[in-house]
Amino acid sequence: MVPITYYLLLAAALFCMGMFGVLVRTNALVVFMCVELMLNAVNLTFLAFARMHGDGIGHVSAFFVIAVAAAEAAIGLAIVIAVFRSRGSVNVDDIRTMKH
Amino acid sequence: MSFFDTHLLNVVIYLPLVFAALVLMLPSTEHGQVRAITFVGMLLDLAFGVWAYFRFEPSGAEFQMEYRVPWFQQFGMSYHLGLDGLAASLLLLTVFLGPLVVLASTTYISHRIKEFHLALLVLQTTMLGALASMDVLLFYIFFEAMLIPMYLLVGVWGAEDRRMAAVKFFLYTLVGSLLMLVAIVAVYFVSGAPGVRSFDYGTLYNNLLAANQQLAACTNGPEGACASLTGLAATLHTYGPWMFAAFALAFAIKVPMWPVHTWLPDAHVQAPVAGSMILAGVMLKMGTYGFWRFAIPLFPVAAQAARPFLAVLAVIGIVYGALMCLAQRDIKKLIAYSSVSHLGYCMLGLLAVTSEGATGSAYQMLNHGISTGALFLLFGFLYERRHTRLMSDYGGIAKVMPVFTAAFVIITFSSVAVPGTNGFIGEFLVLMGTFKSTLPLGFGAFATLGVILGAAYMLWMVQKVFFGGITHRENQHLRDMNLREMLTTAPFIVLVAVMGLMPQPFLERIAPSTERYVARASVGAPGATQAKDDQLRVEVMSLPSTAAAARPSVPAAPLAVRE
Amino acid sequence: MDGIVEFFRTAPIPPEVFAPSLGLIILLPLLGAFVCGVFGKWLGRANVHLVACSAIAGAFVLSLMAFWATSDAAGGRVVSMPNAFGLERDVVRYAISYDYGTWFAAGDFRVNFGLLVDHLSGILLLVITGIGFLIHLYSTSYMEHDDGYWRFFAYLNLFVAAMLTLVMADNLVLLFVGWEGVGMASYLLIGFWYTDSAKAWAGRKAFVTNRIGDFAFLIATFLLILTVNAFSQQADPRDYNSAGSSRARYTQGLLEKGPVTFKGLEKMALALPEGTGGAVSLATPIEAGPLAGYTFGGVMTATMLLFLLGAAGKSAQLPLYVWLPDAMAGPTPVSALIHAATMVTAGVYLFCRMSSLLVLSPTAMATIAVVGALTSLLAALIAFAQDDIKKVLAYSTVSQLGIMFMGVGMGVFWAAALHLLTHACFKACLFLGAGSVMHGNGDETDIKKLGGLYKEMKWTHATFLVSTLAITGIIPLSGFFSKDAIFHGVHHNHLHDLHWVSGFVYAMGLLITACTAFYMSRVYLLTFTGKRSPEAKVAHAHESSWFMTLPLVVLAFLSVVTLVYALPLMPRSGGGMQPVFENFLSPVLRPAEAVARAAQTVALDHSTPAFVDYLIAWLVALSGGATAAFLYLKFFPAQVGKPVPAFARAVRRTAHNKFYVDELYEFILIRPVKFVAFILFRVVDALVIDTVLVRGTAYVTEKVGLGLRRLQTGDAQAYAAIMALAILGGAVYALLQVLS
Amino acid sequence: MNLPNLTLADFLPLLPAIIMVVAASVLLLSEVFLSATASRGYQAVLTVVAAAASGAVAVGLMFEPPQEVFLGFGVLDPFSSFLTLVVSVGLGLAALSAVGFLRKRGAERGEFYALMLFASAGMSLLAMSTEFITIFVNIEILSIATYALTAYLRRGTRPSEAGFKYFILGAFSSAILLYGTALLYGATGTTKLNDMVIPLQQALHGNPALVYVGAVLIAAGFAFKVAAVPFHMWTPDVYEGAPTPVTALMSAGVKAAAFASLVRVFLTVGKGMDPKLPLMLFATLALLTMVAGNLMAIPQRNVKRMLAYSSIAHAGYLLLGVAALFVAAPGESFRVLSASSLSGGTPLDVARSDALRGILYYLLAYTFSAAGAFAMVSALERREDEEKGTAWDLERFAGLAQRRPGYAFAMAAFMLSLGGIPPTVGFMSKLLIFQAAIDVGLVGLTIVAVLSSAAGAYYYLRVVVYMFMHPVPEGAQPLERNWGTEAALVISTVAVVLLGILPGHVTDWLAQAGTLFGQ
Repeated sequence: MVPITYYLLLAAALFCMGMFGVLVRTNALVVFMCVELMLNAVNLTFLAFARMHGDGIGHVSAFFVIAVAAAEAAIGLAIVIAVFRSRGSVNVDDIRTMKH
Repeated sequence: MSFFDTHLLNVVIYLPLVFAALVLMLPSTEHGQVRAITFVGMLLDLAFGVWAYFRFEPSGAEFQMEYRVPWFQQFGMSYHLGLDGLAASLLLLTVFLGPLVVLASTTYISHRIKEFHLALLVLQTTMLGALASMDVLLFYIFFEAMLIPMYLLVGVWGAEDRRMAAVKFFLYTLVGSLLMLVAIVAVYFVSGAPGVRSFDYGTLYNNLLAANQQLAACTNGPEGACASLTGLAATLHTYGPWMFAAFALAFAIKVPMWPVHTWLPDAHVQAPVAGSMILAGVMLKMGTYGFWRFAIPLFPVAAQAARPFLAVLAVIGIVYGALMCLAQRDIKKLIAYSSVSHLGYCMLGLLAVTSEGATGSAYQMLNHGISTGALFLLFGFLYERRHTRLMSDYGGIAKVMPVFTAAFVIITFSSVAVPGTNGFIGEFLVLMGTFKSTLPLGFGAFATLGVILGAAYMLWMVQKVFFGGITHRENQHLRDMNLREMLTTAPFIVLVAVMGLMPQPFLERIAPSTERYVARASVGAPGATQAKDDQLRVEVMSLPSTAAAARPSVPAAPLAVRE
Repeated sequence: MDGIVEFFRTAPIPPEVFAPSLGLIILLPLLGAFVCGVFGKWLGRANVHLVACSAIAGAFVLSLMAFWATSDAAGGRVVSMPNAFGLERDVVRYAISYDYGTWFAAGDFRVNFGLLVDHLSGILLLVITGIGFLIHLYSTSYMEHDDGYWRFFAYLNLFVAAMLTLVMADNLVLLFVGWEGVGMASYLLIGFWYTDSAKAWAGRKAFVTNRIGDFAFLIATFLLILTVNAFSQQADPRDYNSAGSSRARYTQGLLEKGPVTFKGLEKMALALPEGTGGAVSLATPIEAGPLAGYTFGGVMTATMLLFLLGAAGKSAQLPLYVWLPDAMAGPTPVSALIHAATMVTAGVYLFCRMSSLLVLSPTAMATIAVVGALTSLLAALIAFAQDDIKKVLAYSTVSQLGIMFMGVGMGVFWAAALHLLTHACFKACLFLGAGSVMHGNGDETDIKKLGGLYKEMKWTHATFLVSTLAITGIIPLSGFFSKDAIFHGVHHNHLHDLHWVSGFVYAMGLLITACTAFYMSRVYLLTFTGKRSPEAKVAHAHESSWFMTLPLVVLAFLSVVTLVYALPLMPRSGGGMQPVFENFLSPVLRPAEAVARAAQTVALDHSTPAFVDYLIAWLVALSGGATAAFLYLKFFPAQVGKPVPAFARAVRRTAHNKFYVDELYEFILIRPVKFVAFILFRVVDALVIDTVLVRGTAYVTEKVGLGLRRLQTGDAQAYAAIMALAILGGAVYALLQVLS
Repeated sequence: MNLPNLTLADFLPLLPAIIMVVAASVLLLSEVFLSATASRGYQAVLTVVAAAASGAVAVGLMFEPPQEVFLGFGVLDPFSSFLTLVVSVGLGLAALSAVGFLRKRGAERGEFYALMLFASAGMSLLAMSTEFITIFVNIEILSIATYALTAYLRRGTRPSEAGFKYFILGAFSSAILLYGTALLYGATGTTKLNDMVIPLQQALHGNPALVYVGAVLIAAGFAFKVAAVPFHMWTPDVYEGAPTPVTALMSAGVKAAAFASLVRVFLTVGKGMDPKLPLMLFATLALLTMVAGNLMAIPQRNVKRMLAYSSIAHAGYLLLGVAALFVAAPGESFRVLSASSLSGGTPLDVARSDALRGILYYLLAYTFSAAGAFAMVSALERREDEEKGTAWDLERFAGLAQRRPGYAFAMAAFMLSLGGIPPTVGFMSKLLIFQAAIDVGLVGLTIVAVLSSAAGAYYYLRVVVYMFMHPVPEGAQPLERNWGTEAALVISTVAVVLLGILPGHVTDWLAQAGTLFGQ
């Protein structure tokens, strides 16, 4: 029986990895995936706590998150495509016309 | 109980706004009509203003012609108007300048005439409102709103460097007044418990009075006697100086006192003749008026502590301003700096806290409005003809413009306070008050130096502009004043003589306010003979409705969620 | 005989009837000024002349009535006015007054439009309106070619009005109105020909210099007000008794007429001396108020010294005399009226008016006397080397005023007043004569370029000679007596603890007499005698019209007959005889004498001059005259062509350049002020406050904004990074909270 | 497994949202049957009508007694209803200004308005939700809609770039928020705000670390939505790139809804922790936001971007009000961040309700001023210059007073209102916030606030200077007029002035809204 702390730490680690990925990766798609990773880390946390509390709220939340993440993915990919259309690249470093 | 018994002040204040609406309906090409309507509006306003002035009963209550209705109550504000002697006098000055300003601009302003007159009318309303406000926040609103039309006057119809001057004027004043806003709200909160506190001047003052007296007693008592203070007095002991500082800064900028005066020369130089006249005539008085009405009476102890400092600034202002004038080449700038000097007298008179000084100060406010206003007016005429402000571009024009010269010289004498003109009485009273006050004799002596320097720079300017031979060919064919210009100038000259020879009618109306001001200001003074309570307390009408001002909004029971 | 006396002793209009119309004396010229100034252009020359002259004439008649009223003793009942500050029985004799009510009042201060005519002001009224009228008459002809005539007469009337206010005022502030009013009028008149900027500058110089005096005057007034307050708080019944008053009456007086009336001040002066006993004396320190700690005597000294500075401004004494010579830029009648006869004597009048206060402070008196003496000598020396006839006369005026100050300073008020009177006559005559000379010689003022006029301008010559003799002090002309009366008094009066003063001043006096005689004779000789100078503008001078000569004659006549005043013809109360004028002014000066006696500050002597005194003075004067005669009739004509010794030239240059006093002032006073102003403006105002502080704030703000803006790189990841960092910071703070 | 029996009473509170959603669906459906060339004027009208209707309903709901909806997942109280009103106002104004904007670009399509409506529905629901998952879902509803709106215009690089940045950072922040939620859930075992209170207080004695970190993360999530420094970085870029009406909606509605939810969450969560933490949190945010927002706006010549920064600054003033909510006890000394003992014996709950009132009024005021200002920007911008980024340059405003005095007057009113100069609503609202802050003793922070707003006046005035004091640039083609824009301008101008002079009735409601806050 693995203690809950491990799950939490794993989730935290995943979250941080995702966050870090968002900060450093240059490909827009990968960045977006990192965000997804963060969301899943959250899901993990929810489930772990749900297990701890032994109630359904955590699971429900997780499902909601997954659903919302799907919606986000839809719009996000559309935007990425729009970006690609307008400047022929999805490199985050190129997307900085507007500044200051 | 006629309509005017209750609404006279409202009429005086909002009449210009009504006429502004009329002007708004006119097509902007109808210059003549726009001017005519504005002028008529100002004249009517003058009539009502004079009526109000004469309705004011010197021996009557402190505040008269009051009008008060609830307004924004849960915030402790009410719409409250009223006049005391000083306000009445300044109100008279304001409405007096109104029509003359319009006359003065008929040829001076050549473009965007409709907007110009709109701005004038709105400005008039805001100034009158500020003078008549009995609610501190109402005063603040008018005090701030005043900036907008003046800002436009300077910025749109001003001279070459107008934008800078306008923005400078606006921000300079804004910074000070915003800090004052914080102080106003703060003093509102400390002034009492939710039920009793209000932004109304009377309530506010009366709430603070007792605490101020306690505080004064301990401040002038032995060392550390104030440690034992409790409640409001303690708060005032800790934060009073800060609040006073905020008020003082706001008004000092407006006055303007040295060293926060540098917006004035720019604003004056760039403003059109109307702007300069109103700025000098009325706006600067808002500063001294603010000291008189709010800053000093509300925080007598802090004011007492700061008095020597402020008095030093005032004296510096007098001498420094005069010296600045000697260094100017630009006539308008010279007049502007002379305002700094004159307003220094007003401040000194206030800070003397003697009835002579205060009366002189109040009278000097009127004088300055008239003499400096007239100076700007006359120079405006000259500027229309030659479009230059440099003394060196004039010289010897007395030959071609004798009437103009005569008028200018008369006003000059009034401005250097030659006995027989209005200027003398104000200056004399201020100086005497200073000598009589508890300030060291040196203050009076240094201030009196202004008498010499004043003559030096004004006559110097007159000399350079009017006397000697005509040095520039352009000046050879300047035409003398026409009828309109004479008509515009005449009232000023008449007033210079009238106020110089029979000031009593004016002084009588100022006197009661003076006595009260002195009583209230000397609450903080050590060993001041405590004036009678009826001198100190502010008696104002209470809200007609039963609703108490500043009803606290009581929180309801938390939502019944879980049972 | 008694009939005649009785006639002269009953005023045609009873005083109490006449008193209310005192104001007219001022109003008439004022009205004239208004009419001439506003409508003069349309009225035309003749009407303007008519209005102006008749206004003054009317004022003169009224003044005559007033004067007459002040001497009214119909049925042995001497005219008298109640003294608001004294007890009921204590009235002011030989004086009429009228109070037109409050001018302005604030707090416990009040000023009334109160007019007072007694013998002192009465005689001055006559001088002002009388000589004023003559000079108006003279001007009608003198200004006939100037088209600014209407302005001229407006200003002249204005001046007369102001001067009358000054003289008739019964309180200091109202007096100050006249005081500044005459200054203003003289500013306008000196700069009358404003197109010549040098003349206009002279006007400004006069006004500003006077302002320096007024600055002192104002402060002195305030000090007096403070002293009165302190006195009314500290005095006790004995003080009031000794002043012939009571607390009730005195405070009542203060309430009704304010603290600055001369009568009130007189009462205070009477109460102050130690001799009277009581709570307040000169040595008493003031308890409360701004003056706390100073003694009454000390404050009084300070006040009087300040008044001296004020008077020095108006009466052209050291250190403020510099404006008067330049003031000659104005038209000559102006110089005659303002800068010789009336305005410049205001200082003397002031001190006579406040004699009772003045005698409280020997220090101040000594200072006045010494200042007078020094000014007088300096002016005389400068006058030696002036070639401009008006300049010479100007300096001689300064010198004569100095003599009057000597008299005032030594307590011979009556003699000073008398000299004021006589000087008004002969100096006016001299100026008008000079004017006539200029008028007849194409406005030539350089005496070197005149000469030999005695043939061409007989009337002018005759009158000029008479008045020259008068000023020189030759028996039996008025100047001699008045001047000698002063010197006699100076010699025999003694200031407490300052005995050296009388000796010193007397010696100076004799010296001055000699100098006066010298330069006056010089002017006279160079102008009228000898042969006509080759450089003269016009070959033949023409005598002026009778409009101009008549006044000359009248004035010359007056400058002879006024000697009567100096003759000891009246019985002295203590036995013996006393000069007419002393007796005449005694009602005015009696309080001063009482104070002096009580306070023992100055020992006033009333002996009439012995023959020896006369002789000395006469010889001195004669010697001066004789030297001049010798030099300019014999010596110099003989020297023509010979080289002048260097030292002589140096001395002459120095004197000619007025000992470089103007340059000195320019250097130590005016330049520095201008420089400081300039520096303050450029450095403090423009640089420090406006640029550094005000614009600096704006600049810094904007720069910070620009800097922060740089953080907006436009890179989404950078944004995210910053967010992450912020969160990290927040989390750390939160955890710290937990741990603590 | 028994389903909760929901009555109609449960749906009544959602009426505004429902109206919006229905309208949106109608738009979407009708769009299907329209040819590319067909006139689409009705769409804006329909949107405006829907906004008006929901606003009216919201006003009506304001007088309903406070009640739970959906078993405590949401709550109906004057607070939420007033926010719905604010949102509808923002929506209406944005839609009006969109008419001309879209027509100029030939981009009139139903989904634009539909997305706006969806977003607004999300906002109004967010204001009501009292349960974390609901909050999250609603945030996502409004976010996703606005992501799409931001990138709506397909021409040019800017819209897509803006959309991308907004999307990435938005997702990032919502992930963070979500993580915070999870932690709180872990600490308390529930996601309903009302049920949380007691467990939180227990947790405070147990292990508060979860709670605290969770709170910080949630705060960060909201701080992103309300554009508080340092979570503001996306704002200028997105506001500039997005279609101007959308910017209006974002600056008005999104901000309002986010603030509402923020206040709700923290008033509850705050009970479970040492009040010092939220105070410090929000005081710091307020300080940074006010100062940085104003300072960074000063050098902007690009008016749209300047307004973006100004909206950041305004978020700062609002945060000042929020911070005022969390002052438990005034300290003694005079510091910038913490409260000094100035308070005049006002009971804290009264002070708190004053602060809430201030926030609400400020939101309304800001909505009118900002929406109006953006409407004006949208009327003036030239799409030819959009790529160069000079479409919104100050020059576009030069001499407006001669070309269109009415426009100039309106814009001046907005600018003064944003600058907080009387007699405009901006002044009144600032006054209420400052009052609340001073009442609880946040004097130092208030002084910073007024000073920074003085600095702010500078860049607002600069617009006025250009409009009134600069000559008309030559070659300025005439401004085409448009009923939508002008309607928006008139409405907001009138509101800005009237609410400034006669705030009476609104504040009476607010008194209710502030006090009857379900706490």
